[in-house]
Amino acid sequence: MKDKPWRMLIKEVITLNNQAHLTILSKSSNVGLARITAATFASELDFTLSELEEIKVAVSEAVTNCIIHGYPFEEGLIDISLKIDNNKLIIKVTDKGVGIEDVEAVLQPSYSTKDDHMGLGLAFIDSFMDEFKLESEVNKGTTVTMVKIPQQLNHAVE
Amino acid sequence: MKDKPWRMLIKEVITLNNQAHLTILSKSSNVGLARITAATFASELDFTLSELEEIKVAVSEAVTNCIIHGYPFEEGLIDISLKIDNNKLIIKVTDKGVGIEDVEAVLQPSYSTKDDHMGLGLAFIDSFMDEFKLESEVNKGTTVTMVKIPQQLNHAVE
Amino acid sequence: MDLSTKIAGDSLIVKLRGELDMHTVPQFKEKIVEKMEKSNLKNLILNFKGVKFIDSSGLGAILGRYRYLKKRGGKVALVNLKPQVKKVFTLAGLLKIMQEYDDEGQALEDVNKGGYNLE
Amino acid sequence: MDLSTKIAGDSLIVKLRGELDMHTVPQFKEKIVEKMEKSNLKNLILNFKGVKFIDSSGLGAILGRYRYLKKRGGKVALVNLKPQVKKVFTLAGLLKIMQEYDDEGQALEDVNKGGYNLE
Ligand SMILES: Nc1ncnc2c1ncn2[C@@H]1O[C@H](COP(=O)(O)OP(=O)(O)O)[C@@H](O)[C@H]1O
Ligand SMILES: Nc1ncnc2c1ncn2[C@@H]1O[C@H](COP(=O)(O)OP(=O)(O)O)[C@@H](O)[C@H]1O
Repeated sequence: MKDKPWRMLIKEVITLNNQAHLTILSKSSNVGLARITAATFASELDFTLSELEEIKVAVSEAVTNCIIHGYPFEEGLIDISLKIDNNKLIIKVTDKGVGIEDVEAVLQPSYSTKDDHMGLGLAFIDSFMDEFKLESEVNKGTTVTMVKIPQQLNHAVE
Repeated sequence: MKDKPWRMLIKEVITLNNQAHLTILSKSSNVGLARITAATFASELDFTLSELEEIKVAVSEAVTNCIIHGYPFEEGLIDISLKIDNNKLIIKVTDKGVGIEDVEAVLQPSYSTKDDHMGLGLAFIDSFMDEFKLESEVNKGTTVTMVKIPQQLNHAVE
Repeated sequence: MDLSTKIAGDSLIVKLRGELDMHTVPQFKEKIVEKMEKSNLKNLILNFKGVKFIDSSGLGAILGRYRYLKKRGGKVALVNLKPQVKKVFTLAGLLKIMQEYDDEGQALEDVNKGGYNLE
Repeated sequence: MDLSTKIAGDSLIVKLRGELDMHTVPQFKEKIVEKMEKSNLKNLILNFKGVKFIDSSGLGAILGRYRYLKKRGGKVALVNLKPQVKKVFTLAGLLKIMQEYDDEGQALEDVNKGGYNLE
């Protein structure tokens, strides 16, 4: 272990744990609520402002997908589970909507089942988060799991 | 009906409805999360910035009470239900903690069961919100219900 | 999302304020289409100075305008992208087809003289 | 909550930034008590310029310091309260016992000459 300022040493010892749950209606006006709640929750960890912005984009994409693709016909509930586990941020966005037939296919960049959509949502999530998983069952619903670790911390424990 | 700018007329016709649910652990670091989520949710209505600040204080007081008084011994869950019903904001903050023996008594301003507390939390909620209700059962828990209506709207429908 | 617009020659200059996501996109599209059709305008200059958030829904709306105007010989210019907004544009590859400027004046000059051609 | 402190005569001047609630109160108390005891200071000047939120937990901590210092002949002065912060102080009746100033210099002058006496 190299010499480090004491603050970094402390960070290696104190591990944070916390969790919260947000449930919203699949209304477009709630996309902002979801990303602000997620970013506020995340700010307990040592994320930079730029990382917090990335988290906002990822959550925005996941929630937008639930609204547009998950519940295309009627309003439904979207569940956002937020967790800090050992200084790691874990976000799960779940809908009980139509689900995805071919998960492999939708993971291709630029793939979209809607003509006027860019098919970039999942690619953004993949770029902005450290880990990303898409699980879905037709007529049951879809869950996106995303993990992000503050880069500062990554460096500190190198 | 007097002559009004068209924006105000529209407001009389469009009624907003929405709801969301936030569940948090009774940790002090989550008080900020609760009030920011509540204020972001509320901002869908035509509240002034000053009214949004009042909502933040009220939510902060209610959640702080759950943490300090509701769960004095161990961590528990706090449920924040947010609702927009007919352009009216309804917030319910609930804990499943120790409850309150004498609800009438605690509603007195400056009453506090803790020596180093000011006993102002409930008084602030009462001042800052339009309606306020405290329900509690010993060993079951406590619910604070608060209602606020944007003043601009009050004036518009006068 | 607040949009304020002004017309300069055959360009519409739009100052955006707030967040551009699926909630605000309909308003964004509507206002821009309406103003441009009404005055038969060719180019669109978007000033992002007041925009602190954009996601792929926002980008999609801008790309839509770009494609529509391009077919008609018009351009879309981007002004004052904040770092976090620029990151999203870059990742989507949109800065390869749209030009970014530091101020409206320069953008206007460029689109007027039939300026930038990135493709 | 960020606190930066400096000493002027027998006063501690504290610049506060962020939100003062039950989460940040412990840090607020600790730092102020430590600095004041270490240098045996009498008065506390709190600059709220960077504070955009305070609730009754925050007020409680300030009242606690006020009572403690008053017993020892010291004072607490409040500088630069934003409207929403001032509203909460007013409602709690704290502006009847603590004096508010527009700048640190004035507050310092006043506490030094044994200034304000609201009671
Ligand atoms: N929650 C969801 N429910 C159903 N289908 C989804 C969901 N999320 C993503 N998809 C599918 O995955 C495709 C790709 O998603 P994405 O990369 O976000 O692009 P876009 O939203 O622009 O189509 C969507 O077009 C849709 O078919
Ligand atoms: N969620 C709660 N659970 C149990 N007791 C509560 C709760 N909220 C309030 N109380 C009781 O009501 C009293 C008054 O509350 P309040 O006006 O907020 O003042 P303070 O929190 O400063 O004591 C508290 O001291 C406590 O006894």
